Amino acid sequence: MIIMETNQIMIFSGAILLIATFGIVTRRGFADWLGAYRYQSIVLAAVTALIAYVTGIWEIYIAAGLTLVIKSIIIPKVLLYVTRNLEIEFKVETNPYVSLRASVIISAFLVALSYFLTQQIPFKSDQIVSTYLPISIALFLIGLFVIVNRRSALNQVVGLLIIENGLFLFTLTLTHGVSLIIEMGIFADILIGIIISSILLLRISRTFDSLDVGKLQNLRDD
Amino acid sequence: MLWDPHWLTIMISNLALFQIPILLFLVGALSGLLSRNSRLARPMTFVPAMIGSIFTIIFSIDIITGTSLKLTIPHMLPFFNVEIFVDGISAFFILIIGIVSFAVSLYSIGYSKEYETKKRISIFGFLFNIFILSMILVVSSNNAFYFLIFWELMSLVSFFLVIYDHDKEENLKSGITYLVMTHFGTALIFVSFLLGYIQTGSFSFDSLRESSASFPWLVKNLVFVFAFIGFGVKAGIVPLHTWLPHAHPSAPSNVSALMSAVMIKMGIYGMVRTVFDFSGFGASPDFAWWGVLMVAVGSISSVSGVLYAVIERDIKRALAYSSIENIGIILIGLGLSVIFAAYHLVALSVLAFIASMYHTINHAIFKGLLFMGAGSVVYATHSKNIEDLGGIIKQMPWTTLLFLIGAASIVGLPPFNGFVSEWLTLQAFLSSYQIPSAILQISIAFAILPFALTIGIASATFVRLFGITFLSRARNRHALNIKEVPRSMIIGMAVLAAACILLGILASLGISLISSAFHLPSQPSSPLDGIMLQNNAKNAVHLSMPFVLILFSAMAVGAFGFIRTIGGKTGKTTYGTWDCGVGNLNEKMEYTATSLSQPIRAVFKVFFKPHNITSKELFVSTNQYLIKSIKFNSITKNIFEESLYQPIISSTLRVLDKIRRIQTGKINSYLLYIMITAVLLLLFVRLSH
Amino acid sequence: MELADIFSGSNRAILALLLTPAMGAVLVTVARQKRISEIVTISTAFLILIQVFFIVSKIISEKTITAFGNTFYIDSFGAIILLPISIVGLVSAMYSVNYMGRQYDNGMIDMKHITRYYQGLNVFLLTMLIVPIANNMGIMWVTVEATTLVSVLLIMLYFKQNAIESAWKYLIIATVGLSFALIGITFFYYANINVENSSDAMNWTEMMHNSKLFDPNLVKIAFIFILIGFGTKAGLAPMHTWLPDAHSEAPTPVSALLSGVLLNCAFYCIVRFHIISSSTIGPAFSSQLLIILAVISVGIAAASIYFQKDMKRMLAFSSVEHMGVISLGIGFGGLLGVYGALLQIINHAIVKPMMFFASGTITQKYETKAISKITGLIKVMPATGVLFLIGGLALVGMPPFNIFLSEFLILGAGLKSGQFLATSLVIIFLVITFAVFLRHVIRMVFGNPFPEIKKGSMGRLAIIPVAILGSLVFILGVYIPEQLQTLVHNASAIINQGGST
Amino acid sequence: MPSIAEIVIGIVQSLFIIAFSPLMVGIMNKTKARTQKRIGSSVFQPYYDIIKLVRKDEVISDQSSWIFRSSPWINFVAIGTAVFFIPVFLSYSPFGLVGDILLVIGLFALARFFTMLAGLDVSSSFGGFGVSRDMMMSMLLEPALFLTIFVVSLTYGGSNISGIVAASANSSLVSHPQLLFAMIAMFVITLGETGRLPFGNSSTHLELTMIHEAMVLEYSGKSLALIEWSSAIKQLILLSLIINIFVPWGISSSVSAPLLTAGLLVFIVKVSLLAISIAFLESRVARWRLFRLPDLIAMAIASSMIGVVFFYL
Repeated sequence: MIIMETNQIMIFSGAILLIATFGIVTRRGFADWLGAYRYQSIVLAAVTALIAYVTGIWEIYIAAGLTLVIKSIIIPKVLLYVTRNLEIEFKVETNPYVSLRASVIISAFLVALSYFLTQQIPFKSDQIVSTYLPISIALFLIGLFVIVNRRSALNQVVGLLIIENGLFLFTLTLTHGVSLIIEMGIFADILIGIIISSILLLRISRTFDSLDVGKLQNLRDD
Repeated sequence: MLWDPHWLTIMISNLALFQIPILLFLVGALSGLLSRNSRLARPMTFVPAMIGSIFTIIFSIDIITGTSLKLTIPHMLPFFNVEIFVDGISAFFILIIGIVSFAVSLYSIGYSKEYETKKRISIFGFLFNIFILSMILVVSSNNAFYFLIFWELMSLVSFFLVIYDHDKEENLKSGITYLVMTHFGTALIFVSFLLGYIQTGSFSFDSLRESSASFPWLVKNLVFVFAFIGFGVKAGIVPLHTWLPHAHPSAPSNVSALMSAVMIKMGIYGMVRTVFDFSGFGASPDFAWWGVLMVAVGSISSVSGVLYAVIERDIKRALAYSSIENIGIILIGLGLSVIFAAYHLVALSVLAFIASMYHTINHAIFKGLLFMGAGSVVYATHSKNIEDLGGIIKQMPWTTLLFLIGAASIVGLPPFNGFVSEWLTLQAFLSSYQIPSAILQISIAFAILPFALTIGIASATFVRLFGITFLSRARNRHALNIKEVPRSMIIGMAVLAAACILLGILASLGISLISSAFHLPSQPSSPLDGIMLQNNAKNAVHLSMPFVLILFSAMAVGAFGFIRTIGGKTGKTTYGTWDCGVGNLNEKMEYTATSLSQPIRAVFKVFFKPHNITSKELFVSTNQYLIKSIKFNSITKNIFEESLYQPIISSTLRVLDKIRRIQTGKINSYLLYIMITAVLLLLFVRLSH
Repeated sequence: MELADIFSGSNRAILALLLTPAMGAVLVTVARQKRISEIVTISTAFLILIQVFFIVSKIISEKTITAFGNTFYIDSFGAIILLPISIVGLVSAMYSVNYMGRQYDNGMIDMKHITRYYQGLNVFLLTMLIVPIANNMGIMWVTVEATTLVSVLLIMLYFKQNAIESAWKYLIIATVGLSFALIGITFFYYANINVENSSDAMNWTEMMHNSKLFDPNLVKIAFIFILIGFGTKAGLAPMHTWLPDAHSEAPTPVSALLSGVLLNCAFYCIVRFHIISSSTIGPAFSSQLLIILAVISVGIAAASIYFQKDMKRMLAFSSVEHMGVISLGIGFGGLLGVYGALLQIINHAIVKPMMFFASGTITQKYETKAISKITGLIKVMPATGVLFLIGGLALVGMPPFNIFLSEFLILGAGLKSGQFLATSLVIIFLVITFAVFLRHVIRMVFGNPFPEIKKGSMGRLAIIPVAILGSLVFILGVYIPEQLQTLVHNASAIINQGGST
Repeated sequence: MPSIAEIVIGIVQSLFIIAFSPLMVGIMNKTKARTQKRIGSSVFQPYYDIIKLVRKDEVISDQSSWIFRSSPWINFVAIGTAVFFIPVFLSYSPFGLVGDILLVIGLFALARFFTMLAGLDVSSSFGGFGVSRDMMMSMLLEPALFLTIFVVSLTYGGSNISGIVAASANSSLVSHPQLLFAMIAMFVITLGETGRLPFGNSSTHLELTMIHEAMVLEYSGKSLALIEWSSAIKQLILLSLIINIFVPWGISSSVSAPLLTAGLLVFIVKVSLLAISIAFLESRVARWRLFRLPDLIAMAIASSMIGVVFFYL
């Protein structure tokens, strides 16, 4: 009986996670999507805690805590800090390749795709996997799509972040956090990656005085 | 045989005989490289090369008359052992290499003097020695892998020699063309060997020899086709010849001599190996088409080669084109031999084979001689354009005489060697009626037309080349006040000229050499004998040059005596050439090389597509008839480059241009590629599930 | 584990190997002086080389080494990756002295950069050293990701527009790609714990042990993710797009490391999982994928080289081509193919840095990377010119240089395994590459230099590293020592244990 | 090995050709003169010319070299040597053991090679255009001749003239239709090789009509005599080849006085008839334009090609 409920909860939480992701996809301005991301991270932390509760592996609580701390507090702080003295127009996604409205639809397609792709994977009737695996893949694909779609370098970072959340959920789902050291390593890598990319952002904005990756086309072969 | 070198092998085993020349060439290379001092450099590089060549000749003759040499050095590299196997076939080609390289290295002592001032002679000597060495190793290696290594080494070194004057842009261009085309050829050879490897599971030629007979029909044909095209590139068959007329003139003349005389024969070597040694050429009519292909390609090569040669103004390029022609003749012989063998006409096959090999060694000799002669002309006049030359005979009598001998031989005049090989080839043609297949008979009968045409045009070519270059009077300052080339160069040429006459008069010497090298069923006879072909029941054909010479001298004596007796002694007065009473003929009024070949251009306008540009300069524009000066320019097209190579190259480049544009510089598109690839692959797996 | 057995046998060796570059980085940071950092880096690289040689000889004798439980695991295959890392590491450390020294003297960079550069170099070496010896796939992934970050930092050394642009592209694309790889790894892990839930299910040895029982579909999907992921890092088309930018904009010694070593490390990861997947579902699947990507890579490289205007970009694209050839060899499989691929890994790791060093010297001499502006090298700087020519000839697979052998083996394997279409396509592409690549090289080496270029070489330190590699290029072309042969042989046995096509 | 008698006969018949050849030229000139309603010079005029010429001093161009001086001799010797392989009134020549018809062609080529060089050696435009025209002609005539020979030797087996003539002596044209085509070709070739109309007119020195003469324009005295004579010999060789290959009847097949004399007489009659007919033809046709001549030769080539096909049918 209780299992039933947890199932529903899990599916429900997954849905919320997806909605949060759509929220990020639709956000145009930097502050907006950062907020959305913070919201998504909190949901993710909750999901992590849920998984910890279901599997009863205590390390995962640590992971959840870390997620909460790093993703919903540190990373937004870092980003805000490094981009504090960027002009505002750099921070807004002016014209993505696909309009944000259409991109929501595409994201929906991607969710469907991920469900379609993950069907052949044997779940061994593992409720967690069967619930969160497609969602994590979907997060991953959506994040990828966001990077592809956006023109502003700053707004490509958000794609990275979504991908990273997807990865986190994915590894958590499949490994049940057994290899926590590695999770830590992944965290560290992502964190450094974000920092480096934001340093790069500064460099770009200084040398190209724009964050439009369309400007980054000196190195090409035609 | 007349000369029997076994007295030598009593002292030295043939392995040592093989190692000595290699060591000598290496010594020559290194000492050349180390000798900073230019005056010493020339002897230090070329003298070892000469001695090495002598030993090479001895070695090859020893192999031909004795037993073949085989040795293996394992474990240098994984999978491949260094396998050396020198049998008669290799020895025959090694002999060619030895003879020519001896003459050329002798010649080079004098010739390379002019490079002392401008260039690093030491590098040249190094490359020169390595070049000869690589050719020797190519023919003696018995393993596909090492064969290709030496083959590519040969190409590489010759490439460096071609671009030795890399200050000139066109030399670089021709060098690159050469390197690329020869590499293309190598790729095909590689594929052909690999096909063999797939069948046998070993890269050693032995396995090909043993088991190639059991290959499937298709594989045999593929092996042949790939090898034929691949080696054909090096041999310069039309239409894969385009590198040759550019590369050979660009190289220094002594190198062009080596390349044209010896290196392109490596292609012939490869074909002989592939067709007659392995690839399981079963003597059955389903392989007759190999021969037909060879004859067809040979005919095309010979005719188009000689047609380009006859209108060419650059003396070295004309010689290069004539190399293409002669390769064609050699191929015709080989092809006939294959056809005859396919129908079990052993005797005829042997005849055609002998003819072709005879022409191979002949061409090596006289083309080496001619290129050295051209080199001497360039050495003296610093001009390759025959329109600038003329009257050289007066200042350079020796070069002229030797070049004339070369020309007479290549045209195929009795009593020089060219005549013998062409005579043999024609005899093979004349015997073609014994093939039991009407369609083949007729097609071969039609193939004699291009062959005969080739012989005809060849004589025109060399009349023009020799006459314009050496005779009458100097056409401009290039040919004025020049002097005869150094003695070493003349001796170098004289060696080959002597060989021309020797092989022309003592024909059966050459024939018995060939037949003992290739173990052919024909009894070696005393070199003074004539050739006797009992190629059909009715009557035998004879050719005995010594007797012809006797008749010659008899006629000469008789005629002279007769004329003197009735005519008595009469005086000679020298006077100006008849000028129709106008007076002061000058070099401007001489017939030029271009106008000399004008009728030929007109007759073969289909091939040359000539068009003339005449630009007049008038005194007054209103009056067309008062012409101050008139400029005439006759241009011929190269149909192969224009209608075959240009389209291929341009279309390839267009495709490449399309492909490389994916590097747009947009990070978004880059990520899109990744995404698409991932999704496609995943869908593929999912749907295949 | 006990403190005692940390310092026991193999653990000590591994620990020493990893501590050397770490100490180097620390010392450089402490010293903050040009001369000292140079000496420190060279000596660390040298020590690494020696230790690697010890380890490799140990591997040759006893096949495998494990350390710290099963966290570290070296077999012949890993050893083959280790060798180039150590060699190229040392040589580029030596080359850096001259190259960065000149940049410093020209005032392009200041002391801060120098320190940062040498720190980066040491850490870079450290991360790359961990990749082929890590048994735990998670650690492997983390270190690969770390290499990306370090190399991005090294590329960002200058404030030049192009450097920043390429760094950005490199960072984003590589990170995205590696996240694919992580998914793949996790899938494999999942497949493993589905079979048997053990604590070190993340270890390659464990996976290999259970691989027969894995779920085929899972393995297929997993391998695709792995291929895309590490393929991006290894520069397989069409994920190669970051490579020409990053490799051409990095400081030359770093370009050498990126092209010569880092690509191998990434490809090493692919092969590890190729082994597992072929033991699960047979090699056909992964081989086909490898071959497809390989053919695309070689073709795109051939196309891009012809129109190339920038010397270093040209070299980068030739790296794409060679990675293609390597994966072709693995894809064709069989003793010949794998053997050839492994030799190709070593050979490419020797030739490409050589070319990059030479091109760096040339760039500093001519003050341009534009191919059209560089002519007559042989007259301006004979030694470098000749070495550059040798490298170019080796790169296009001209005997008697080393790459000829490996490409010969690979193509042979191709025909033997019946992949006629792929082989013939690749042969065509290789001939095209030969033509277009050599055309550029020959035009650069020969001909007449522009009058404003004054003759004279760039000092001994610029030539020695190139000469060392050049001699290796020639030697390995004509003679391969017995030990190396056995090593490569064992490695190919390991790769083929999944069975071959 | 041939008997002494045969060898003697062989030498005799070759000397006969050499001696008899100027008379042929005389006969032809006489015929032409007659057809043109002229008395014309005596048939022995060529002999007088030769004797006169050999007595005269020579004038040699100061531009010329030893090539120019030696060329007439080489010419004469080469063609004179070729004579030895031609059966005249004995159906085989003992010198068939030395060479065959290909050697004859080779010797002709040798002669022509040096004539051309001599033409170029004196730096006059006459020599130049003479050579360039002769180049074109010979370049085409040589293959034509080869093909004709090919047909003949296919028919009679082998390229040994003695064998051919012997074989043809006891067979007839009718049984070998391909020989008709060969004969047409051979006839055209003969006209071309001897520079007869419509190819060239040996009796003028207009620069438009000259081909052969232009090359030898500079010659005088002994050299000129040799050149005239050797061209006469060449002409007779070709004529006797036509006769002995295609209409060999009457030729003696063995060494016996009556047969030989009969053979000799028949030969003289046949060859004179042929010469006269050629002369008649020459007075009928006009000279063709230079660039139409290749068509004529092509016709010859084509007809021998048809001959080949006929042989195999």
